[in-house]
Amino acid sequence: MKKSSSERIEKRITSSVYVGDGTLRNRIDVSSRYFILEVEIKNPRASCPLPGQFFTIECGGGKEHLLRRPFAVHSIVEWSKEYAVIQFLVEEVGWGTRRLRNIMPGDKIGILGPLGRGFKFFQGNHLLVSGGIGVAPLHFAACYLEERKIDYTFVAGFKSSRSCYSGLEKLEGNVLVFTDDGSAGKKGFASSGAVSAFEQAEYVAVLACGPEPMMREVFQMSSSAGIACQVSLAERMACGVGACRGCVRRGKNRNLCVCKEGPVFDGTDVW
Amino acid sequence: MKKSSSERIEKRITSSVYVGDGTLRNRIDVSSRYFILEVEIKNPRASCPLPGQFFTIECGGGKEHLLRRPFAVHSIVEWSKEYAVIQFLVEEVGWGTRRLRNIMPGDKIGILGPLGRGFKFFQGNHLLVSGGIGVAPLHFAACYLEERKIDYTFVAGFKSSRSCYSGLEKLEGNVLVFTDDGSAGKKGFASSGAVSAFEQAEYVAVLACGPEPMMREVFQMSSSAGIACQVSLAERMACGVGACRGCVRRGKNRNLCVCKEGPVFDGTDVW
Amino acid sequence: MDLSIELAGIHLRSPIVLASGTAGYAYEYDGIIDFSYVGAVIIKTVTMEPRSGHPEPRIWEVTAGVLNSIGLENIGIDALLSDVVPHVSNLDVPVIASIAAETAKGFARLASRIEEAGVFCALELNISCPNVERGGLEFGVDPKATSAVVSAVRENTSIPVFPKLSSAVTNIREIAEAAYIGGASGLSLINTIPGLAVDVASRRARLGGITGGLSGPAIKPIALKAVWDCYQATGLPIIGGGGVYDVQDVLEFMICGARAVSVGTATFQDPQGAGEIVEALPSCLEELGVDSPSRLVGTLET
Amino acid sequence: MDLSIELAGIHLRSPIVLASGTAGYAYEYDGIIDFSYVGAVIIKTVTMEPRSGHPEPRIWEVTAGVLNSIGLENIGIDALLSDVVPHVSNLDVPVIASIAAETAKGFARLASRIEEAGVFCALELNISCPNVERGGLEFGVDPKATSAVVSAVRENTSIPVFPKLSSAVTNIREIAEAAYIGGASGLSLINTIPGLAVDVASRRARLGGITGGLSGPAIKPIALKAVWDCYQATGLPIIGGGGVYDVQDVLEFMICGARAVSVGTATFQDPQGAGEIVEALPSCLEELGVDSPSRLVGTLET
Ligand SMILES: Cc1cc2nc3c(=O)[nH]c(=O)nc-3n(C[C@H](O)[C@H](O)[C@H](O)COP(=O)(O)OP(=O)(O)OC[C@H]3O[C@@H](n4cnc5c(N)ncnc54)[C@H](O)[C@@H]3O)c2cc1C
Ligand SMILES: Cc1cc2nc3c(=O)[nH]c(=O)nc-3n(C[C@H](O)[C@H](O)[C@H](O)COP(=O)(O)OP(=O)(O)OC[C@H]3O[C@@H](n4cnc5c(N)ncnc54)[C@H](O)[C@@H]3O)c2cc1C
Ligand SMILES: Cc1cc2nc3c(=O)[nH]c(=O)nc-3n(C[C@H](O)[C@H](O)[C@H](O)COP(=O)(O)O)c2cc1C
Ligand SMILES: Cc1cc2nc3c(=O)[nH]c(=O)nc-3n(C[C@H](O)[C@H](O)[C@H](O)COP(=O)(O)O)c2cc1C
Ligand code: FES
Ligand code: FES
Repeated sequence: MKKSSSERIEKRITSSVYVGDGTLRNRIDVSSRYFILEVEIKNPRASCPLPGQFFTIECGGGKEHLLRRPFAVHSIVEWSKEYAVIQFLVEEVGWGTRRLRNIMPGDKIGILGPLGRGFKFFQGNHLLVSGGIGVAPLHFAACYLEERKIDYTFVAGFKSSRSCYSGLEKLEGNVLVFTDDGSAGKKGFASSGAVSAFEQAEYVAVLACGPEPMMREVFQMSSSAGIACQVSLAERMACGVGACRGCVRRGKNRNLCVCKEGPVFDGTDVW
Repeated sequence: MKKSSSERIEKRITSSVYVGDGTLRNRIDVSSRYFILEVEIKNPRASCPLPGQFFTIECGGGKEHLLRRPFAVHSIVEWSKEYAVIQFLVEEVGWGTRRLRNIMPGDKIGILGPLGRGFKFFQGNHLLVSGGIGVAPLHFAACYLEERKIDYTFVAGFKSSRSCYSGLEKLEGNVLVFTDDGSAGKKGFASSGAVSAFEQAEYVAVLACGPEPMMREVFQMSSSAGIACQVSLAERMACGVGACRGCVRRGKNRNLCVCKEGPVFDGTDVW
Repeated sequence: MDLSIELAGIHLRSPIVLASGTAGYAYEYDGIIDFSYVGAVIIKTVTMEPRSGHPEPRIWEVTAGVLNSIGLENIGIDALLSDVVPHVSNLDVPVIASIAAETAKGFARLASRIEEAGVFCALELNISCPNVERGGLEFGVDPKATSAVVSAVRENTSIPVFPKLSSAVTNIREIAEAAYIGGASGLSLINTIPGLAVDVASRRARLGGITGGLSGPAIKPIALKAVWDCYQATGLPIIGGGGVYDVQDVLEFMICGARAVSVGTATFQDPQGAGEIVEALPSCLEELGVDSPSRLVGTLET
Repeated sequence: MDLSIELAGIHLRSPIVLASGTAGYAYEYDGIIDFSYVGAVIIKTVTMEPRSGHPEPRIWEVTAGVLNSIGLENIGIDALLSDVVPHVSNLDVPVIASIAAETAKGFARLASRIEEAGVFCALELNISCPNVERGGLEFGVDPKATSAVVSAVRENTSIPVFPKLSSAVTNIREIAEAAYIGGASGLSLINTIPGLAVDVASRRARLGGITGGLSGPAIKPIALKAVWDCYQATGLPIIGGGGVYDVQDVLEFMICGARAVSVGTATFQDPQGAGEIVEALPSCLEELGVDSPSRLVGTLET
């Protein structure tokens, strides 16, 4: 596959990490299943998270629910050595996310991050493709590109209007929403949205996050078009820092440690 | 030991049982460690609890805390086939009682009862001796005696004024409060209070509830005085209905099933 | 949906049974548990002579579980037959007896007496109780002894026989195979797992029996593996349980090979829990696209 | 209070150690865990050749526990010595290596290489990993094989050797005694317990390795009993753990006979949890009237 010739503008590094309590500053319901958690950290002393990086959050599970839950950064409201405010976009799917939906502003939550490696960005037009809650890290990527005045097209697929994430409306780039049932945006899957996006413009990079079959399809499209595709994988995690090998999955030629080497991988490493 | 000749006025029977949800109607903090739970039951269809009987309460433990906690009835505010309100006096000692302290009026709690066999009452003067939270069932016993215009003396011992149960002040009988440190009532243990109570009057029956060494002392005093002494025992329980044999303890000559045959036993069965 | 299921020739109206020792002799829960939902009640293990069991305390709650050291306290077979059987036969629910003895012969003798009573639809052999020094676990950990006990009982009994196995063995498949060879009609598993809890302040064990048996959700993954192992090893009908708490647990056990699923410790928290599970079953089974619980049994894809 | 404790000749500044496989090679947690509290880190089990481990998913949360089927993925001894050792020796914490092999000889060879590295203060023998078909559990469930492995290692190594035992055996005392006879300096226990979880909707196991190892508070009572059994059987110094979550757990393990206590799964929830336990220890020990952690060891009154 032809490697994109564009220049890399940001190093993909693992940044230094904050571990400790955060305080819930705000919780905003954005759809029946999605909500935003706005978390405040005093003295984070960690490097500012990059799009694609994630935090693990202790949802108050005590002895019954032992594992933290990983969440990608959805946006950075503020970040300095002394004070930071981060937003996570969370989909309620089970115990931990339900618990997060019920915590109150002012409550403390254990957080650890930023973890892993995020997306690489280039000079030139980017295609962002998300399915469902995969919109979370790509929203951050879009904001990041806007700040740097880099063009992008954002194709976001959702089940229906009920799960649609309205925050996309605030983005300045080219945002195309699809729903499986056509109840909002265009009818169709994110991957079919990607097809038309490919027809309409040229890209230097494709960034995808969502269900694995969708990411694989997008990767294959990108490959045929000769464009590098980065995908953000999700695996069950225990440590989040590369210590337990719990999040490791088979890649094309080798094991991929999702929390440490990822969650963002070149599609060619995966399939 | 001489058996008390007085007439038994109430049969010691196991009453039919309510199982289901109750609603917390009110929670009243009465000291730093004690609080009253007022629970409402719709359609209890069970017989009215007798003093010494108990309920098991599901404290919302889910899979982590599997067992219900047993609590003696502290008073009956109302009891009919259609509607009942019961009060429990609870001491915060661990997870479950802390949880009960934090539930909110309107919340549902699973309750099962009345269970076990309560105190036997007679015509004539009764001596009630409680240590600490043992005051809970004896308060109910005192109310029961008052309603029937039977005389009693109530000796209640507490650690200090901080744990004293102020509800005793509303009783019309002869109530003597003792604290270990003398910070309220007289200084001394409940058992020493019992000594002077024995000196001052004659009794047809002694009822005791509290730490086991105290109950044993009171039993021995009663025995020397030739008066039958009933004690309310506490054991860890699982089923509460006599099915699991978890609450069984060694008695003088045989095993005692605290939840079913008790919690009230004749002292002679125990020691 | 018809929830009934055949278990080694017994007809159960639902696959949910109450585990031995947690529902007493059933009648204690009369008026509290609605037995009409329940497939069967397995009553508390009985021995030839009455046993007084272990000293108190006998119960200790641990994280997601309960430790018990009842020590097989029971009234003995004579009292069971004279005092309990009349009560039990009045309840509208099939009853399975559970027996323990110190010798294969002892098991066989008890089995005959149980069968003669005529009210028990099946027999569980408790060869895996961690709360007795002799008789219990000793059989259940040794394939030869397991085989010997089962075949001795088999020769004396015509009702279905379910040896109850422990997962606290090096190789449960071996024990299950031995039970099969001995003529078991099916298997029941798992019993509680030996454990210990300490009161730090007094430096004493929390239980009068020092060690006890662990039950409850804590042991569920271990129990599921045991059921799957034994199902694969023998194909025998299995009464599976250990930590069952809700209808999802029941489905997991059936998928691993259980034809009936026992609820034990969870009954302490909610005596009506077994009934609620049965009520929830039909819609769960429908969602899975099966029209009978039996279609789930042993369908784990690997 | 001085929290230090001697463990088979090693000096630990506190009795709290991080369990193998949950703290990687320690340096992954550099900057997250304050190692100055920790008595030692036991690093992830290493084998002669690199291993790629089991297919995903490898982690599944269960009630009060975690199931894992990592399958002993590791980088192999060569990479450990060349790539990891330089990192590890920069950390201010004693490091214990953990090895696994398929033969006694293989264990012995690995042990020599570990010792030659010169940076490891002790050696754990993982003869009880439930996540490998060969080599692991097979040794740890058989007294003879346990003895053979330990003595083969013993002959090739002078640093203290701790065979790590499984509780998933019929008789752990027998295994502990065999380890003792083989020349073990101490024992480490318990490893995870084999278990299974099912995704009902897909009827598949939750783990790529189908079965996995159960860890976390769910197994604590089982682990405490194992420690007490092995302490009574051998008197060997024990690294005890399984479900340790807070300082009370640590005290329970020490009372049952553990000289050091390992924290594993709890680190996932709170990487700084081990440090908080160490901070809480002095006042807890004072309350119990002891002036050193060693005074608690094995003081269970029965
Ligand atoms: C790197 C990374 C970044 C993520 N970012 C976000 C994010 O920004 N917003 C967001 O809402 N979620 C995100 N997730 C997913 C999120 O971690 C899970 O939804 C969450 O852990 C579920 O916790 P729970 O207790 O609510 O669900 P559980 O009760 O644990 O599970 C509920 C159901 O969800 C499934 N599930 C849970 N976690 C995962 C997973 N990691 N992969 C696949 N299926 C899973 C389970 O199989 C189960 O069926 C991310 C995951 C990873 C690995
Ligand atoms: C028949 C009966 C009636 C009772 N009536 C009352 C009552 O009216 N009001 C009240 O406050 N309490 C009463 N109790 C005691 C009450 O049940 C316990 O305090 C309660 O179960 C503690 O639950 P927890 O989760 O808060 O404590 P846990 O966390 O379970 O235990 C905290 C500490 O309390 C001790 N403890 C807990 N339960 C008991 C017990 N049953 N016996 C001895 N020690 C125990 C434990 O050993 C532990 O050290 C009664 C007990 C029985 C058996
Ligand atoms: C208090 C108690 C008493 C028990 N008594 C017996 C018994 O007498 N015979 C027996 O075979 N199993 C006995 N068991 C084990 C249960 O039948 C069951 O196998 C075990 O508790 C696991 O299931 P659970 O987790 O659903 O409770 C007992 C369990 C408990 C908790
Ligand atoms: C993800 C994970 C990986 C593990 N890897 C190893 C290992 O490589 N070698 C080993 O001896 N034990 C391993 N263990 C077992 C732990 O060291 C420990 O014995 C077990 O988890 C019980 O302790 P805990 O409940 O505190 O976690 C692992 C445990 C977990 C959870
Ligand atoms: S979650 Fe532990 S290595 Fe990735
Ligand atoms: S608590 Fe079960 S018999 Fe008393």
